[in-house]
Amino acid sequence: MNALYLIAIGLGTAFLLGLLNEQRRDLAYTLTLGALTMMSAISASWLVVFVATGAGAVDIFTAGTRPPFAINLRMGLTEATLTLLINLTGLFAAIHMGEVLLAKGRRAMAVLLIAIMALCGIVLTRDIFNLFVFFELIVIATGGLVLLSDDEHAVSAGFKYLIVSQFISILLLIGIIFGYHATGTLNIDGMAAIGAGGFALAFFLIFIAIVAELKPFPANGWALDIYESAHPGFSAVFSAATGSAALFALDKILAIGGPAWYPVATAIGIVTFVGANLLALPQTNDRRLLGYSSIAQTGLILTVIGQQDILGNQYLFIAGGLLFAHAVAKAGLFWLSDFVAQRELTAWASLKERPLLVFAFVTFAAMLSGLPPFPGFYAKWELVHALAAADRLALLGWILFGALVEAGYLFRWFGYLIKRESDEKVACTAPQVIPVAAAVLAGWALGFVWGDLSGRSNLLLVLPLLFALGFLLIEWAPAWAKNLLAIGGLSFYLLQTWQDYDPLRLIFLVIFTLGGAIIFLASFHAHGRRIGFYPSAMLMFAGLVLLIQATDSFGFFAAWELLTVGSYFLILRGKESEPHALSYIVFSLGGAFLILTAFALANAVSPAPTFEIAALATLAQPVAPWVFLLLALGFMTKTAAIGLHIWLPGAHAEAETDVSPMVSGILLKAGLYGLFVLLMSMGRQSLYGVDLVNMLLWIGALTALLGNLMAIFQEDAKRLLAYSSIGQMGYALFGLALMNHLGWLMALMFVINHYVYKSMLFLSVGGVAKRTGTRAMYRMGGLITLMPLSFIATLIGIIAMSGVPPLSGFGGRWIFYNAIMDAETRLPMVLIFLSGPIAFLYLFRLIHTIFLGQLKDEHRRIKEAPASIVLPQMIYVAILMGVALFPGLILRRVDAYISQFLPDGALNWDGLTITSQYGWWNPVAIMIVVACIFLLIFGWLLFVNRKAQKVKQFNIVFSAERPYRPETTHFAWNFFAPYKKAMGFLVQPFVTRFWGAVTDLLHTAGDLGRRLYNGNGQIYAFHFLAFVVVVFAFKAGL
Amino acid sequence: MSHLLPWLTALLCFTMVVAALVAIRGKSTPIAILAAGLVSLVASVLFLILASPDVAMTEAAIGSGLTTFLFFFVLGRVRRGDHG
Amino acid sequence: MAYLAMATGFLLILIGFYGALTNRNLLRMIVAFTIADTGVNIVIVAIGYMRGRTAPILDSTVSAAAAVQRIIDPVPQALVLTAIVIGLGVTALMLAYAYKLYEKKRTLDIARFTELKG
Amino acid sequence: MDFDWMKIPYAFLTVFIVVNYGFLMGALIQKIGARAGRRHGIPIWQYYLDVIKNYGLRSSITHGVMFYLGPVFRLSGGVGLLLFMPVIYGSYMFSNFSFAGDLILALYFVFFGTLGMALGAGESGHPHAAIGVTRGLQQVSMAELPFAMAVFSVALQYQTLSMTDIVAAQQGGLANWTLFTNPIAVAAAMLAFLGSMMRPPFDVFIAPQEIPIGPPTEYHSSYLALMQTNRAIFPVAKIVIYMNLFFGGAGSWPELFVKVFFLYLFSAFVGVCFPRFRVEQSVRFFLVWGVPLGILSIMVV
Amino acid sequence: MVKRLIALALLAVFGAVFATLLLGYTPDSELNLTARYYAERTAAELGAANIVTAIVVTYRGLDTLGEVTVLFLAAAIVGLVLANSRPGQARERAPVGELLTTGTRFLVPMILLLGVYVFVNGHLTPGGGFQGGAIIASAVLLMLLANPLRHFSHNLIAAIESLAGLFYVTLGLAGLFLAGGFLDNRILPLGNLGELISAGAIPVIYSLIGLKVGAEFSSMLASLAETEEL
Repeated sequence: MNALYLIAIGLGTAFLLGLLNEQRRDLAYTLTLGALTMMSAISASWLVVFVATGAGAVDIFTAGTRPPFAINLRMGLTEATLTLLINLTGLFAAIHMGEVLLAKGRRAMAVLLIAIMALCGIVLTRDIFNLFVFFELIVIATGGLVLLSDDEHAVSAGFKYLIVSQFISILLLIGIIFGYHATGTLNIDGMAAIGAGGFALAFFLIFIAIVAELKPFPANGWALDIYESAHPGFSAVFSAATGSAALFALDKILAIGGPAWYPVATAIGIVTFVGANLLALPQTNDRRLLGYSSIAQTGLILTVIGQQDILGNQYLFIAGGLLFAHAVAKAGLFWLSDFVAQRELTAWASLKERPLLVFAFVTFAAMLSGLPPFPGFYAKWELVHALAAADRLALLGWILFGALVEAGYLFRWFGYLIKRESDEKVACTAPQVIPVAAAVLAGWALGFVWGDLSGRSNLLLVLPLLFALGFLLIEWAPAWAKNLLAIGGLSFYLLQTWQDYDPLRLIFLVIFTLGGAIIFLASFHAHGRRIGFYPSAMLMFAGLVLLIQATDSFGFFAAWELLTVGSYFLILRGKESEPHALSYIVFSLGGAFLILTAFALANAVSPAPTFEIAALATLAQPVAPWVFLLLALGFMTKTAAIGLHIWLPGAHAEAETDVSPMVSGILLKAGLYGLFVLLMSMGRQSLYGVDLVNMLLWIGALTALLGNLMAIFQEDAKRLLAYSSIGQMGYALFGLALMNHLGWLMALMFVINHYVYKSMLFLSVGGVAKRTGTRAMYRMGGLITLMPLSFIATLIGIIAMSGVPPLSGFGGRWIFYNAIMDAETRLPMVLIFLSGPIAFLYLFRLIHTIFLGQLKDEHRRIKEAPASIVLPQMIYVAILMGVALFPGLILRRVDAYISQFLPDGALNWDGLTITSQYGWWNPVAIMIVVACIFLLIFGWLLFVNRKAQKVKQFNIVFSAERPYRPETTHFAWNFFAPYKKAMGFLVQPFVTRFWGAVTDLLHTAGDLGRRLYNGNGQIYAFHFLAFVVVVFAFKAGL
Repeated sequence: MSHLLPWLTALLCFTMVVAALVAIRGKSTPIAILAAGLVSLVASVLFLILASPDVAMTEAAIGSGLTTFLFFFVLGRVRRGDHG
Repeated sequence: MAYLAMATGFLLILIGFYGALTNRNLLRMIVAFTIADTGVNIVIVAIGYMRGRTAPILDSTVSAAAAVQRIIDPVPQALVLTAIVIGLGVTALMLAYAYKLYEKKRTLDIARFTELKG
Repeated sequence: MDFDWMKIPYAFLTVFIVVNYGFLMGALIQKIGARAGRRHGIPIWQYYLDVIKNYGLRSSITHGVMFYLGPVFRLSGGVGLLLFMPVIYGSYMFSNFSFAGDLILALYFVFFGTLGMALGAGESGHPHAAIGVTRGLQQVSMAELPFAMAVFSVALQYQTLSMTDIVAAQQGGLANWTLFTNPIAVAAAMLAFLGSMMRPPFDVFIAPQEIPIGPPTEYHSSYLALMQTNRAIFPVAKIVIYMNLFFGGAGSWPELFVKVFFLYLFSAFVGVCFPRFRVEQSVRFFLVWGVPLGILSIMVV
Repeated sequence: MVKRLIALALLAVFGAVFATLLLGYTPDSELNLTARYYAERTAAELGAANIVTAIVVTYRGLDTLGEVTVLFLAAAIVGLVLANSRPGQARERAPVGELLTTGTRFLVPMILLLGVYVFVNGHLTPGGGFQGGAIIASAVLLMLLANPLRHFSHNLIAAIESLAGLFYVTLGLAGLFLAGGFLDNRILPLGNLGELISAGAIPVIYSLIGLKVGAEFSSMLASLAETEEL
């Protein structure tokens, strides 16, 4: 079909509508939909042809005359794709707006048709004046479509838009005519052949006019008003279709200007991206926020357009990926906003009753944030790599910063959706649902296509991910069935793949899979369907196993993002977890961006299509230390090293009973795994004379100390454990950074031990919290008799954790001491020495205030935690005992494996005694000796004191009184008050304040920026003119 | 005749500028509208001088004619509150 | 002559812009835009003007063969035709909007329509 | 070194000697303290009487399993600590079970009894028990720090974690003692020593003569007897660590008795001279004085 | 006042830009490539005497189609905007003068005729569809002035407008099949240069444009006229 039919059908149908009787609205509507469908079909057929045959672009002449003497159009792959996007957006917008279109009659439908037609025209035309005409059509059509809204402010928004459009079109016209005068043609290709050198000023006017159609920050107040007040069905068009068409127009125009103008486009783009995202932060109106986000995304794509000189043949892949991700997601979100009655972001909570709509939101938010497996992810990957390769690091930094801010507000919004309360009922009608569903489908399909085009592994073909996504399809099943499937899947994966890995990876793999399976046992306690839990959890596990599987940087990063997202959803399920989940995802994504940058930098110096992780070892100065630093920082956000830790306590504490052990016992290990890989491949690096590994050593030690110190002041049992995790991760980091054989062994031992006892403790405490209905330890007490099994688990856990012989924790300490004997830096040890006894404090607090002391009246009737929660704890007790007695079972192989990297200082595993060059340790002997002594004395006591009977609770000597209130008699609150007096200065929330200040700063910046937009259309005109002047000055100064 | 054209042009241009200033800065809206119409009308004469009869016709019919009427239609509707 | 016309055109554009930026009355803003539009049209036509040539219409005085030497550039004129019509369309639209805005608030002051902001 | 059945009777013998020595020395020190305060003091066999009396008392109460096990943990900790160390240098007979682990084992096993005791006392439900435990833990966490650093320093100095090897390195005269080869470490360790001996000024958590606070609050009869037994063994065992690390160890029992006595006396002596610290005061004290010394000792070794 | 100063400052920059453009402008002494092509070939290729018309209707026909659409849109939207503002019942208005009424009766047919003449001769003489359409609209305007209460049939206007538009598009498409491309005027014989029936489809198209533009202007005017006085 000739591409001209796109225009002819659109126009013809619009004219035809005028012939119909005003009363025949159904017919008119049917015609409209038919026309849009046909237009979509035409675009689709072209797309199919181009994809199938790989044919080049086709020129379409009008008036039977060749260009430049007549207007010509061009239909190529890009044009076909874009027009398809535009037409489909139009079609679904028409479906979405069905009601209002029918109400307003044929005129409204004609306007919509013409708008879509004109957008296609913008994409197709190769004539610059023709472009102007189509743009004017868009302006006027927009002015009309804005009015379809029932928001009474839409009129003023439309007027503001018209005011600025007038300025724009005048500048454009002047530019065009002087361009014509200089080149003697109006044909874009003809102008491009001559180049803009001779009419730079005129080209500037053309350029700036087209740029203005992209609503660049800060000259975009009018656009925001439209987004806010227009009908969401149209806003989708305005965002997705108009934005795409205008971007393509700019791309065409830049062919005239040539590379000299790329920096200008880049500068405008990046300022827009960052600025609009910052301003979006303080928004509370959903549609306005979407508007800001649209503008930001457009800015990002504009940046990409400005960077086309370095993107090579990846240009379309990147720009397209970003564009489609943005267009589909934004259209989807706008359509979705129609389900929500109020315009506050928090009102979206009403959607949470509808899992499918939540899924749609998740899809869109993930697309916008550039998360896998959506096109934006692949595009972001390639873009960052290209920028790093071209050494445009500042730009790279700003892009990632903006993306982080964007992810921040999107996920904050998602938090509102899931966590806030709403009384509104969501009514779904077919016209509302169809477009959203289409956008969701399109999003996933695009993800598949982009994965396919990426030349890397298509994430949507990766089995673990598919398995996780498969849980979406069986959400209707009862929780226990899904749980069985999850356990089966994890175990099966382990069985299938365990031979493929070296001992180190195998340990991590076992923890990720088998460890996960054990924790899933606890999930049997949940009833109902537990919607959302299994896809999230399995997404995280998919990410984890893919992380182990990954051999190249892409696979690694993709896995990293998957596990981050999965765990975010998991964490968000907690009752009060909204802010914590948010800070988790923001920190995690920030860390992920650092990792991405590091990989990009690494790939830049050793160019290869895929960058093997192992090739990190081959990096040399001056890049290597930077890569090391970025990767280390990225991984340390996951292990919650001090300074980057503030997300962890809330996230782990507020999570559900069986989620806490997953995110603490398992997820943290992903960061450690990364650090292992990093140190194994890169070794020592120094930057400006600072030994980075040494820095890690200090950070590890500080983390251990401060994590533990903060843990002792917690009143909340799960928070205590969470802070303890921070400290423990500090230990492990410290061990790794020792960079000697035993240090690594110790870190690995921590990996195992921490998984076991932290999972166990979280389950135990979770079970208690479930029964008592509180996590505040001072409100518990005396539960030992009621929950003996939980008590035993906790007891074993804290003995193991504190490192007291004979349990497995001691092995870790022993290796630690042997390891530091070899270390070159001694000062950080001091911190570690201090943190050891401090751990003792909080562990005692944990067990004492929960299980010992005075039982509260309201707890007298509670029962042991559910069997499903206790069972894994008992498994852990068994594991701990096993590891305590025979650490060699696991460690021996790892010891040998580590010797490949650090041959000195391996342990000797002869017999039952483990020998290092400094000392020795015989776990079995210790166990036997201790047991014998203990039993002997115990027997003696039983003998002399055999008739002891248990007395009642208050049968104690208490200042010659018998206390009668357990609350006053249970010493638990502010347990370590003196310590706070003495050491409290160390736990001032400096870090929290720092990040709080950063956030405040961003918000303040956003708020100040918002004041620019005072709502006065005339002021917006000032903005635009000032913007032109600034860009002019920028270009002149370039 | 032809040597008069530049002077005529200058006169027309001057008229347009003055009329435009009146349209912009004048107190009364109706006079502003009329002044704008005048600018348009003079412009169409200028177009004739610049050998563009098609444009001249269009400008006269549309720019100065229809547009001015449209303005007056609306002005007539909103006159009472016009204090801005 | 063309210079003079063009300068006038530019001046009209600037005057129009100034008016649009400083008049708070909606109608006066629209008036200012029409002046700027007229200015643009003059600039475009002036660009195409060539001294000593005639309008691009073939008739008894200008034969098809001599046209190349006799007529001025027709393209800008064609463009101006389009621009004028588009200008009218936009003006009409803005007027309708102004009416609608007035209907809502009984004022034409642009500074009063600032509910949407931030 | 490895296990050997003969070690079992030897272990009993070691325990027997240390228990008796502990009782006598404790009473002696007590008496010295009393005399210094112009009081008559207790008879030298007083502790025997106390223990026998308490073992003889029949109690019929318990607060629960952990309560019951607390003293058992406590005494196991003391005995275990003693037996995991080579008590007499060069003696196979009194090296006991030190084949099971090195210095690190001893250091960490110190906490075994403490932990069990704390848990047992906790189950009694007596708030003062918990208060005592927390005070003790808080103080000891900081007090142990200089000691840990001193140990590290000594281990670095001798490049071993074996206590026997450390003692061996100190043989051959007074000048070879760590006390003189690494005085800073010893100074740091001795500060820690004061803090961990439950004597004034660092005894706020035990405070026996005031209203009964501290872990033993609820314990009585045979429970208390077990703990009293431990009071005889544990300080000696602990001092043995110090002696081995810093004071040349002991080649024979008399040498051990003398060295332990003087070390114990040292703590008692300091205790008599200073008033008691509150917990946060002692924490600060160790932070300000002990820790820098410890750091210094690590840095200069 | 500050606002004015800022406006002046901003416009000073624009003034500088414009001045640079103006000073950099040198009139062509010869027609450029495109214009030369039109001057040389229009008569032969399209058979239109008015080159501007040939460009407007054929060479840049797509622009013109867009332009007509702009008006169509504007008319539709003005209708939409004002749709809710139409009064429910007829308004009381002071009667207009006898002179105007009579004049109208006399003038309207002549104006209409003039309009038709202008667009039918668009390919020969200055003027064409737009000018003609505007003239037709002025007849409507006159009628409105004479009788403000007159109610125009929106359906009629819309029908004219739509039919003209449809035919326009159809003719354009016919170019695809019968001639060289979309909007090619050579679907009809070119005839002799300078005759009324010549230049292929140009007169037809320009007439359609004229009708359409006239209808659109009328529609706008009518919509505005039907609003209520506030």
